[in-house]
Amino acid sequence: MDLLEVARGPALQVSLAIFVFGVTWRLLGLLLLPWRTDHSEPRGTAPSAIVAVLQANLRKMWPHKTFVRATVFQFVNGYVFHVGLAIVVFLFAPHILFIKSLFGVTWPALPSNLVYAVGAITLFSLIAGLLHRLTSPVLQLISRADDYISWLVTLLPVATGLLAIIQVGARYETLLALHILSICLFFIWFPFGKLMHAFTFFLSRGATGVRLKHRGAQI
Amino acid sequence: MGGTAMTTLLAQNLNSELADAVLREIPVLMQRLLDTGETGTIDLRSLPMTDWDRRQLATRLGEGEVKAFVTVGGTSTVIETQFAGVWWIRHEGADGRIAAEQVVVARAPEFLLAHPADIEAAQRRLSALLSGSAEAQFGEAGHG
Amino acid sequence: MTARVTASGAPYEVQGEVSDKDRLNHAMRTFLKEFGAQASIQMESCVRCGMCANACHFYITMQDPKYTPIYKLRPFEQAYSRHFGPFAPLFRLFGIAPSVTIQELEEWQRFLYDSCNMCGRCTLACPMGIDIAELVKEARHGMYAAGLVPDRLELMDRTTKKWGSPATPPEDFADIVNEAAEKYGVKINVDLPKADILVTVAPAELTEHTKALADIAKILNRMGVSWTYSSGGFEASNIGFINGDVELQEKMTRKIIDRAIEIGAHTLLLPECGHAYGAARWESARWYGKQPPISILHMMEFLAESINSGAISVKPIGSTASFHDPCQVVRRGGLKEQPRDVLRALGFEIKELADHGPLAFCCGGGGGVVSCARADPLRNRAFEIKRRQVEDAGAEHFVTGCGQCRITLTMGAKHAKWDKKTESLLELVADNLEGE
Amino acid sequence: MAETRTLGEFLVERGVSRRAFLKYSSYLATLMALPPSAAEAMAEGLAKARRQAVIWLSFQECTGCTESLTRAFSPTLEDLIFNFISLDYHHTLMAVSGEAAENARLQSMAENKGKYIVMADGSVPMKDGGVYSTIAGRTNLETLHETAKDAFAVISVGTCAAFGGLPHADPNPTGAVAIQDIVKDKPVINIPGCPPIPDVMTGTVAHILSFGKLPELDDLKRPKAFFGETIHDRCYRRPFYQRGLFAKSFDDEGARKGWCLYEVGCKGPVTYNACATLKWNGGVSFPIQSGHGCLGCSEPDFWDKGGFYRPLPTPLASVREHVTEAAAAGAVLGGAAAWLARSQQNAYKSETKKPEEA
Repeated sequence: MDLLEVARGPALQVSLAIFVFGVTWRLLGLLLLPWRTDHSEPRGTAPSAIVAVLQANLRKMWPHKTFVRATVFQFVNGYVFHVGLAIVVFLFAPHILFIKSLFGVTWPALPSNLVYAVGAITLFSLIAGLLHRLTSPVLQLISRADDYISWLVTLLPVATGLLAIIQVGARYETLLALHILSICLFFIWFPFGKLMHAFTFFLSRGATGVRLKHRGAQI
Repeated sequence: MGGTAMTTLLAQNLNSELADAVLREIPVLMQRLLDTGETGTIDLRSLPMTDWDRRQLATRLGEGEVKAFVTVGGTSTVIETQFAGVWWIRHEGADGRIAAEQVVVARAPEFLLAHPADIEAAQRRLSALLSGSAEAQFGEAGHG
Repeated sequence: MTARVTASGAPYEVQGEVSDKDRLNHAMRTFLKEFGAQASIQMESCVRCGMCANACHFYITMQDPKYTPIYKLRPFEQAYSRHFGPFAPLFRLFGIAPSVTIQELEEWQRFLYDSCNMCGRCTLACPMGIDIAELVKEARHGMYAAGLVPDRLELMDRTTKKWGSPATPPEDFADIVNEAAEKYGVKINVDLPKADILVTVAPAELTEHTKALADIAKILNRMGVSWTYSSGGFEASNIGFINGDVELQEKMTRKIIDRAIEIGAHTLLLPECGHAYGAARWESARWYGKQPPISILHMMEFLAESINSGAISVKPIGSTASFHDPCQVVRRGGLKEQPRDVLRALGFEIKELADHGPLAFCCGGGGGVVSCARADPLRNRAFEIKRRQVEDAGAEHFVTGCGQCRITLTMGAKHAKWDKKTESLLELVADNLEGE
Repeated sequence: MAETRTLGEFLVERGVSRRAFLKYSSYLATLMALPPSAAEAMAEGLAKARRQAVIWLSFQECTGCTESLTRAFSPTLEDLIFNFISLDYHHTLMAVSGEAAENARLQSMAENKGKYIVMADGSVPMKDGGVYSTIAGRTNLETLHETAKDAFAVISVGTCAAFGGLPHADPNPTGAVAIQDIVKDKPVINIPGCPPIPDVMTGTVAHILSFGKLPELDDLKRPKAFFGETIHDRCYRRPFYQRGLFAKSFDDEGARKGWCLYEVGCKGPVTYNACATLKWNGGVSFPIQSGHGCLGCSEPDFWDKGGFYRPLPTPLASVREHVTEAAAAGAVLGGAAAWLARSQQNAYKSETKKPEEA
């Protein structure tokens, strides 16, 4: 069994199982905790909880104007690599095939050359994010090992994917294997670190949204 | 015509701009030939040229004074282009398939020159002919 | 009560004669006791982007990363991960989140009390929507249980436990009120057995701002409604809410609400006080398991309703005014338009501060910081932002609707030798009632 | 039979001129992407070389490789190679000759000791003493050991010889192994493919003849000149891949338009071979041009790589069943974690209430 077979076979199998296992564990471990209900009478203008959750999630897509100047880098760079990752992950033909093989659903892909360019931008954006983390006193203070591990397991698939495309450093099948293995690493780390925010952000924003909207306040 | 063949045709009719690149290389080789006497060869089949590219190149180079056919394991055509010292050589197998195609920059292509070993053998044969034992010699060679 | 200094030189104060181990135990258990799904999800959602730092007036003025809001939660994040989160067993097994030490809690006293007003501006900056202010409140529950709050706050806590108010024992309340009635020539109802509206007060109104006692009386009298003060339930401020003393918080809330129900009131009127609104309006239902059968109104809300409904009318002053939004009432209470309605009724042209409404900067004194003398230098620095914004807005009047804010802003102005007066919305209305 | 004449002398006697060498060398240089100037040196080298003794051994195979090679035997340029070599033994072609053929092999081995080349097709069964394939009563293993002992080099022709191929495929009932797993003390060149491209076989032999040494090999011992690039790299449909235009099935619009076959399982991106440039059947076409994805036949274990129609980026194993189990396990632990947290909270609540009540 060569490296690519290991990657496409047992490595994916095991890492996806760990991913699902960990995500279910963590999510259920949170969702099954007692939910604190606010019994106070809502402000007359308060929307329903569902609407509040959606409003909060929508509102949090964009910072308040007053915060823009000080956090413009985090905000813009955050958008660049999130959107970049989304494009690369969900609109690259081989990735769509991967998703189709898992879920049976499929959709049109973007031209590969365009995805390559987006991948390169994403890579630079991630590197810029790390440099910012390493140079900002605030981030130096609050960063945990998780932040660097999560960064690395996000960067590696992008970097190895790009290397596989330009075929630098090793033969294509080796790079492809490394690419898949790096994704396995991502899957394995995902449930245990902050990457989990991909699932919790909605609930976290929603919880505050419900609290503040209930009071007729803004989020 | 099937879709696949059509696509192939389409792909073969693309202009990859390699004809231009090859054309620009030729004067450099000519200058080297003048300066050092060194011959130069461009292997057209190992470049990812399309048929269109090759046609384009052939048209631009044109045909000059010399045109030679060599029959050895199929036909080979040697043409001097309208530019002196620039030769177009096309080697075909016995089945007519193109085996190799080159642009050679030389006073005369090596391929046209008789090799000393062949001359030597020929001289032996001719001498044998003159000495009267020619028939056996020719008979043997006939197998080749 | 002992004032001490941590190894890094941070001052902290300790209450009670309990071993460090017990302190730690109490802190962790009390902190986690009421943790629910929402708080847990938010504890797990931080991506360490650092955007909250730039929302905090303490970080902005000090530029010290230690004032980053999420950093103020660090030992409690660690405690959560190790003792409560879904992966707590893993964290313990692999020693990923080491046990929080008492030294860390001591160190963090200044971050959780001196440099956080629980104003919630960071909550609005957080892209993950983490309600950091609420989590700091949860953390204070642990700190209080550990006996690790600033002495001044603990003193107020003990006084309140004894008197039911940090300002005065209940037996003196009627006297104070009656003195104010006399001084300002207003009829004041106190301890009526039945009334529609129970009016409550803030501690400062029983000491330096006694005019407020008369001001609301004047308005209510003019409206001709049935109202009363009550010695059995007058204190609207809630030091338990601020300190993290949950028991006291519940006790204080029940005291005024039960009293209101007892006298058959349909409305509990809260004074110009920020956290009183949070504690009574939004958190009282927690203790009753349902909304208490009365409506609970903040003074700003009451004034706006009274003016908008025509129950009272005011004379236009015809000047310009800026409004300082008290965070517990506006950002975290939802009453943005009410004070502005009142100001407009008073004929003011409103000149908004650069950051106003839900995004206004905190006065810097909320959450007990104004009572904690140790934090004065920090608070005075944070005041610089407010002063700059007020000056930039360039209005004649600077008004607010929270006694605590008013005190903080007045103290800040005094320290900065700035002659801008912070006015009370209630006082402006009372002084300009039509038909005086 | 030991040859004392050079190829130049040998062919001149047969009336083949040096121009033929030059022409053939030009052809090889094009095939192997050698610099054009190498053609003349190659021609000189060939002319000076001795006729090469070749012993062709066939083991567990289907004769497809031999077929492929003999298909090149049309009266074209490539047949020159058969003037360059002396095929002293070919098991399949000589099958009827019996004992005489075996003697020819032994004679050639003795006369060309240390100089002959062994070309082998088919894999060697190892299980049960190698009884699954025998010739003249001897196992393939014995024959290979004996023949390879004094060889100059061994060329494994076809994927079976190079990597075990079909006989080696799961469950490998005969315990088949590749030539390189047995021959450890001689240079081995692998020319995989099912079958290999004839020009690659002849080109490799000609390279050895003209330069007197083995061509440069990759890590799987394949001549880099032919196996240096993937099918995908040289595929005329590559532009469609770049533009994201894929056939989704073999009879859809994309397939008709000749779009990239990646999504219907083409293994071109991970397959190193020269099909896309040299093509098959006298340069007529190659699988992708004929509308089918590359099977990856020149790669080890191509038969066991999850199916010819399974697209490359998809997982090889079924992940879904394990996912269900993993989700169930996660749900149990998540539930347990929440239960633990809740009961902890209840314990805290009763503990902290005690002193007050007492």
